[in-house]
Amino acid sequence: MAANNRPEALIPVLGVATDIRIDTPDVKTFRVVTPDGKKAFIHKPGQCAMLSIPGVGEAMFSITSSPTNEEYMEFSIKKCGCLTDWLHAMEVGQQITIRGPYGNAFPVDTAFAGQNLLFIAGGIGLAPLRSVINYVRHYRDRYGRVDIVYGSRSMNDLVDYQEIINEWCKEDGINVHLTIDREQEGWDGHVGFVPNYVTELNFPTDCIGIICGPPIMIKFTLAALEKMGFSKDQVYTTMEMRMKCGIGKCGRCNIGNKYVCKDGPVFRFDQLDELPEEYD
Amino acid sequence: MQRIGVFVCWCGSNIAATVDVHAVAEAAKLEPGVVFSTDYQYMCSQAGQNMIIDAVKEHKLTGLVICSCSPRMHEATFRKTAANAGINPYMVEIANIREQCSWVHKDMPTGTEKAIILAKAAIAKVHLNTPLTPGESKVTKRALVIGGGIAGIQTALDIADAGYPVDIVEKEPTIGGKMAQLDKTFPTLDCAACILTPKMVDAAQNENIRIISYAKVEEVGGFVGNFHVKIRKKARFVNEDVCTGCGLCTEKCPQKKVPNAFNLNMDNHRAIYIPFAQAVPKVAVIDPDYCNMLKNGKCGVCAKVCTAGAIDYKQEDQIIEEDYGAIVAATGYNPISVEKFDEFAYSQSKDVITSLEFERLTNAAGPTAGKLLRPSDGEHPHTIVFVQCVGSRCASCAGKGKEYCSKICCMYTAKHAMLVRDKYPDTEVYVFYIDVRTPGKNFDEFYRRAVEEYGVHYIKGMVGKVTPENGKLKVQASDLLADRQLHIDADLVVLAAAIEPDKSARPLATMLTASMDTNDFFTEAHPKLRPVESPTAGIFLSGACQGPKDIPETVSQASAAAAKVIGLLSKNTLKGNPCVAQSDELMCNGCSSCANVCPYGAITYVNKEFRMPDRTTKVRRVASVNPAVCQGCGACTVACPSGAMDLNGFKNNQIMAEVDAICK
Amino acid sequence: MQTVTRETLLDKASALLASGEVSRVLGWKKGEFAYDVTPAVFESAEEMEKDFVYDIFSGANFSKYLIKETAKEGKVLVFLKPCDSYSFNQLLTEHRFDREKVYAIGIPCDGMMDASTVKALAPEGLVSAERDGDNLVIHTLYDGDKILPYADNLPDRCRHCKSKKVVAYDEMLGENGDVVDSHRFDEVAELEAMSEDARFAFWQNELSRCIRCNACRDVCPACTCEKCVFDNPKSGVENKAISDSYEEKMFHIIRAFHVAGRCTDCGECSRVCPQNIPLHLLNRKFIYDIDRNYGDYMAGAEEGSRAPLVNYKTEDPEAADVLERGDK
Amino acid sequence: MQVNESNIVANEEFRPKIVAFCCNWCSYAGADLAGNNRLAYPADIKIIRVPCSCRVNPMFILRAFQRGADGVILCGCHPGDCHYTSGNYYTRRRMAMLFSMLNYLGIEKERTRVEWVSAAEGAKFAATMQDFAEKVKALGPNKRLEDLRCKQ
Amino acid sequence: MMKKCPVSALNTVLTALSGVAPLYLPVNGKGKDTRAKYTKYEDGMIYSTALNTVRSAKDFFFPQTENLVNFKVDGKNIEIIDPREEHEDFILFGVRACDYKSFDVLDRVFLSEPVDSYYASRRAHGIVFTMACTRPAETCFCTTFGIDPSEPQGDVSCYMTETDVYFDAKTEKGEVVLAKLGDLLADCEESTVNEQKELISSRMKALPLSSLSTEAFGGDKLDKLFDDPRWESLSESCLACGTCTYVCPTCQCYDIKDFDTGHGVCRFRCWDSCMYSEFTKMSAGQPRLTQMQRFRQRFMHKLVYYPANNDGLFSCVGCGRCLASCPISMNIVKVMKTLSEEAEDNGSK
Repeated sequence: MAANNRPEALIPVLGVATDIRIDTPDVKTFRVVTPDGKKAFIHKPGQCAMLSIPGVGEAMFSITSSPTNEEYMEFSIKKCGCLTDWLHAMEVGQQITIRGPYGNAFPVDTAFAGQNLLFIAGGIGLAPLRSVINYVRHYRDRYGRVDIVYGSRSMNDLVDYQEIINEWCKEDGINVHLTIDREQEGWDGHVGFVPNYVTELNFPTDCIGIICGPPIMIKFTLAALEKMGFSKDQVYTTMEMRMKCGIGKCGRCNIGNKYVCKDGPVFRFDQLDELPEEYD
Repeated sequence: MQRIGVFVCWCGSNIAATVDVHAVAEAAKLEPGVVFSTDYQYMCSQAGQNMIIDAVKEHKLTGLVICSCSPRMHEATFRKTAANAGINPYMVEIANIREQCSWVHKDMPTGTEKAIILAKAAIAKVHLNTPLTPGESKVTKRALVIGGGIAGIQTALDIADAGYPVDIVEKEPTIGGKMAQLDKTFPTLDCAACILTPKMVDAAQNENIRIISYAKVEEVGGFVGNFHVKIRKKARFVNEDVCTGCGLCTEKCPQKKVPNAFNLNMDNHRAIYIPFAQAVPKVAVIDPDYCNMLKNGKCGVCAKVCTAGAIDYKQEDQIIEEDYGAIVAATGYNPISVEKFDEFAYSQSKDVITSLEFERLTNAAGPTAGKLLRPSDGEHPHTIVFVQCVGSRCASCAGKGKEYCSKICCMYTAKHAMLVRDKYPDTEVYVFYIDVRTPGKNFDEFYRRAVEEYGVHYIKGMVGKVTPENGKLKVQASDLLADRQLHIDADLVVLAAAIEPDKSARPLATMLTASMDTNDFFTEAHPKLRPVESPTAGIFLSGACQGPKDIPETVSQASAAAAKVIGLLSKNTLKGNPCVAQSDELMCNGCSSCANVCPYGAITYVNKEFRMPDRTTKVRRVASVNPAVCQGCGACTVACPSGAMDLNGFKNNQIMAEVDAICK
Repeated sequence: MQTVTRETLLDKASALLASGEVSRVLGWKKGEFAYDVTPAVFESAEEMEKDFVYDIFSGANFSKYLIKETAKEGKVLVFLKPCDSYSFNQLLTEHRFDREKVYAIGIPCDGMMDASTVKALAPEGLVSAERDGDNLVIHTLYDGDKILPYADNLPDRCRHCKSKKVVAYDEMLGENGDVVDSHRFDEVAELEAMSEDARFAFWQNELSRCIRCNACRDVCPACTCEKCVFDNPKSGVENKAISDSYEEKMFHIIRAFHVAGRCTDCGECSRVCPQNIPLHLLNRKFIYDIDRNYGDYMAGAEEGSRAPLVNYKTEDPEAADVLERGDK
Repeated sequence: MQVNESNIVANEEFRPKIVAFCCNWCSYAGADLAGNNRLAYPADIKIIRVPCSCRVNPMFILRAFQRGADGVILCGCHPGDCHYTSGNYYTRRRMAMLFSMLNYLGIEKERTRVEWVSAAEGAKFAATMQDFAEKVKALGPNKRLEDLRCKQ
Repeated sequence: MMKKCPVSALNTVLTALSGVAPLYLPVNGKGKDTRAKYTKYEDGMIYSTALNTVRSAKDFFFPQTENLVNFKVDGKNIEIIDPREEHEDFILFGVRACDYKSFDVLDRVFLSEPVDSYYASRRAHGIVFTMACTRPAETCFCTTFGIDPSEPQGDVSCYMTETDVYFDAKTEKGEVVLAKLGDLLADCEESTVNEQKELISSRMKALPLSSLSTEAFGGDKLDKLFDDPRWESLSESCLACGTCTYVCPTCQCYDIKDFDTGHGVCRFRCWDSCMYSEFTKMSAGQPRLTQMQRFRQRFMHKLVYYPANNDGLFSCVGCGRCLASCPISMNIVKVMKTLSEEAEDNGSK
């Protein structure tokens, strides 16, 4: 007798890459649907999914498209290892496997509701925030002022640049602040590191901060926000931690009594303070 | 993920007759990463290569698999094709479906099935290929020739004429080698000295040539283009730059009982001597084993008579160190020792001699001043028996003789027989032979003249026994054609001893890391296509050290080796083989296992600072491979337990991918 | 008899610590029971006085810890039993630590007990065990005391001791011994004498118990790779757990092969195996084969010696001949 | 963890899978020569070219058995003739040790072999392969060093 | 109703049990290693009364390796093959109280949402006969975690005296099985094992580790314990092997790996150990860099993190296996004892 009637989180479903967009030299955005053209599952902003190519590996990626997109899911993936190399070499029409959604989500309907939002992202760190930003744009009336600070090494390394320029920047009530690390020809925007830019912009503390980026950037940006008067309980981040099962059982992403894949990846900084210091 | 193109060659019917090439191409299409697959009549033809180039461009191929003949045949061709198509030449893998498939399997289904598997293995490997770029190294524009016989001299002259400096290292006090000991040469019967000595003088006078005589190579380091060699020049106790070669000392020296090696010890010279009149360099040398002054400090005659003041009893061995771009081995040959052949009584009778001794006995500069006299009593011999193949073609006489044919004996024996009959028509000459081998320009004519014009008795059969008796040599032999036993009372028996490589060749080969066959002849890189190169890059072979040869062959090979050397030295830099070992410093723990097995000394250790993940630093000893020295054998990769050492082009994962594909 | 006592070692170590000659001591630390002695680093005479033990359970080989300990400031004092000293030399041969940072004290040894050996003798309720002259005395919870001859009940590695000679030390305490022949290849020879089928059955039974805890590898003083091939996803042979009987053989063959010619036969692999797999029989097979075919060689007997598998002679026997000998 | 239980036809003739590692300079050339001379040997033999026999890691051999090989043969230059002067001497020791160990674990010794084949020994190559394939075939499928997951 | 059979008839009972479902029980090893291992029962096998099996009973529900899903890859297409099959019923006989408690620890991980169907299926089909510990070992400290070896739980709890074996069905499953044994078992009063229970209790109190306390540990002790300087010396000789993890009945970390069989891909899971340096490695770095951190993680998880998430339940059952098998004899008892001591130098760091 087959036991296939029991549900099993560890068994993935098929996905097909229907569109592959080159964002930066090392980031591509993949559009994924099931073979019959539907979304693989419903998710909330900030949640993740396990993508895999059998025989190569399986890894957790943030779902970068907004839940409000009912046609497909998108993943912006930076090339940084065996699986991502394969994903980057993939062509449209290639099948992959997908399971999820995993992790908690940004409290878009609770803590964020009615609030001013300040998104701060560095490099590929925009990927998990894009889902939230587009969700917020979709339900624009449920939120207050929206500021987005986004920086990267260079102009070419800004993920989703077209969407930022063509959609976000043009939308009322959304202020996009772009910066790159070093001067570059053809760039007349701000130059400088994200934490410094945040300090320069000197945001009022009447908003919720959401930070994502490299660990060092998160560290300094948080410090900058705290200096400006933000308290830790109004700043959120989303963590990267090697996850395997995605369902809080395999023990890999365990920090203190939390499992990043289940209790995270979204944490408020005051929650992180309660955890042992084992992350950057 | 690679984009792979698979090209299946028919090789006319060579492959297509036993392998369904179309099926192979179709099967390849199903493999992951293969975006293009086709078959064609002659992949190596210009049209075939163009097809590859077009496919690379059209399908943006990143890797090529050619299913064709052996990679030993056309790997280089297809690598060039890849380069012409704009992809790295090392992104090509060959599936050998001809030599190792269509030619050895008879039926189509079997051949096709295997060809598909071989193609899949090559596809699996090419997936993991990485572009490789050969390293470059400078070329030292100087050559070293080891051995100063006719081979070495000719090679040196040719290299020097092309404008490159060249050193000849000769172990004897003079260059000239075996040819200097010969009397006449076949088949023209011109005098050996007359044609050799001018060349010796040429060598001495050529400003690009330095002759380092009485010397031997002690150490060879480095690699093609960049050899570093240590040469020990033995003390000759005579200042070479000062000695005029007047020879006065060699007449006044009181020590007269020194066996004359040049005359094969058939006479003596003094303790200070010049090997022969035309020696180059014409400089005296003191034999320290016999010189009274050197042995017990009493004498000093030579120093007194030397007007040039060239004698230097305190002279010491001198070490010469020099860099070379290429090295030529021209170590020559020696007759084997015939003492072990008891049946010929060589040790029992002075009148049993070798052919080389015979040369000296008939040479005007020899111990008998060119008169053919019996060594035992100085009488003129009336009956001479020549025995062929003493120790040659001798499969059964292991330990004594050689399996191979020494090649030159038939001709020089004909020469000897002819010369004897010419000079001393009263002498009966018998030649016992297994076969008479005379391929070569004018060789058979020469032999026929010996038989027909000079009346030499050629008897097919072997000499069974030679017994010295009452001043005669009783020769017992069989005549196979007449099927009878012969008994000849001979005055002189001449043994055509097999020739073997000089004893110095084996240790030299070790130093040069050049390979040798079981007979100690140097192995050529390819027996047909690269006959003057050793498999070790930058080492070339000249003359009999590679195999038995007569003079014309030796000279042509010598010039061929010179041409190869010139070709090498004309380059400013060399592109190395990029398939070399590479150490992953992050994984290496510096245990030295790899360095222990490296035959080229390509691995050294460095203390390197590593940044640890916790932001501290740690200094670790790690292996580092010199890609110019590494030859890519891979011994180190297996010695390394952590797998830190890997071999480009044959990486662990590549070979395992092939294994997987084959065993699937 | 242990001629060198805890007090001898304690005095020596205290003096060296006091003089500043060494800043740390690698020693055995007492546990909850008699048998659970732990290797530890002591930094003062007081700590040693309190917790240092030296008795029949002080068997752990410290040599491998020197890699870590010599990376720190100051000199470390290490006690070397004869078999430890071979590992010590082998590690030096492979440039694994700085000899200058070690003060080595050689101590004689006539066999050490270990927990699993004693537990096998008293499987239920073992309280403690000690040596009394030539006897081993075991106290149990439910079955009273057991008195057994000490020498006969030693763990295999000590019964088949290769040497009583400390081959590397700065200072020797007590009298140094000699290389001994205690028939350590007998078991290998017995296995060789069995049929192929019987050998297969034997090893299948042994190796199938392996749980791939890596204790054998992690304790092995010859296994000092920066990253083991079995942990390296790029090596192509990475494996974490045994999913198939092939993998258990592969792991143990390769593990033994990688230490072949470098293994000092210290027996730690068998000692630590929680499944009591006689792993030393794999290592010893290689040692036996090497001795018979390439001449006697003891890894670590001499610092700087060239291991047999990175060496050769032109007259070495062919693989087929070696196989014939191994399959009498 | 078996993926696919395929139906093994009981009376189908057993065809062994054999991997032959050949050094580029001697044995691979010897195999080419066998081809040039049209000397047939069983198609069960598949050759992997390595620069030198000393490139062959014991892991490759075990890997072959894992992946379904029934026999593994390693060919190199005759001792003394190694293109790299000493590679095959190391091979000889390593493989002697490895094969001895495999046999110690009960793996049939006829499944592994080291053979020295020069570039000139095309006939020897063919004869050796013929003989090895027959011996392996007589042993039947490799059961003692197989990985069931890899069996189709 | 408690049932019993004479010890001499135990094999008849076991044979009958093995007829109900495949039966696994501790049997002493043959050959050199005579220690008890769970073995599939065949006629004539002798039940080992040894206290602990070498490997714990968790293997039956959470095996060391287990196939999760298979794939076939064909060009751009992937086929997903679900390999799961419903397990058959099986009986585990002779499980000690500690090991039985470990199932509770594992259940809270694997049976919490989303339920691990592999584990759940095995668990649903396993029938557990526990055995009271008449002769507890010196390494036993189950009582520290509130386990009573005189009252083992399970589908059926058993007691063994010199003459008789007693069976007490605790669940419906247990009762059904016992009923199938029919008159092989005789009825008896529950009180007949009272003496046995008292013996066990008194012996437990006399054990060397009986005084071990969990007082210093628990979900609320994170800050105090995490930064304790004594982790450094406790962990310094740790070899970073996985022995303790793999013999532990409660350790449940696992890894998921793909194995390319040449004609498909098996995705399997296998036990992993938080003591391994590779455990938390990721492309962007390593959260637990040192062996001390990894060592601490294991014990913090058992003694602090797990209880924090599971109503104070510790993730250790005091079976003592790690005490017996650690190559360097470092273990949870030493950790607990050391950290429980009010160290004088605690404040110095």
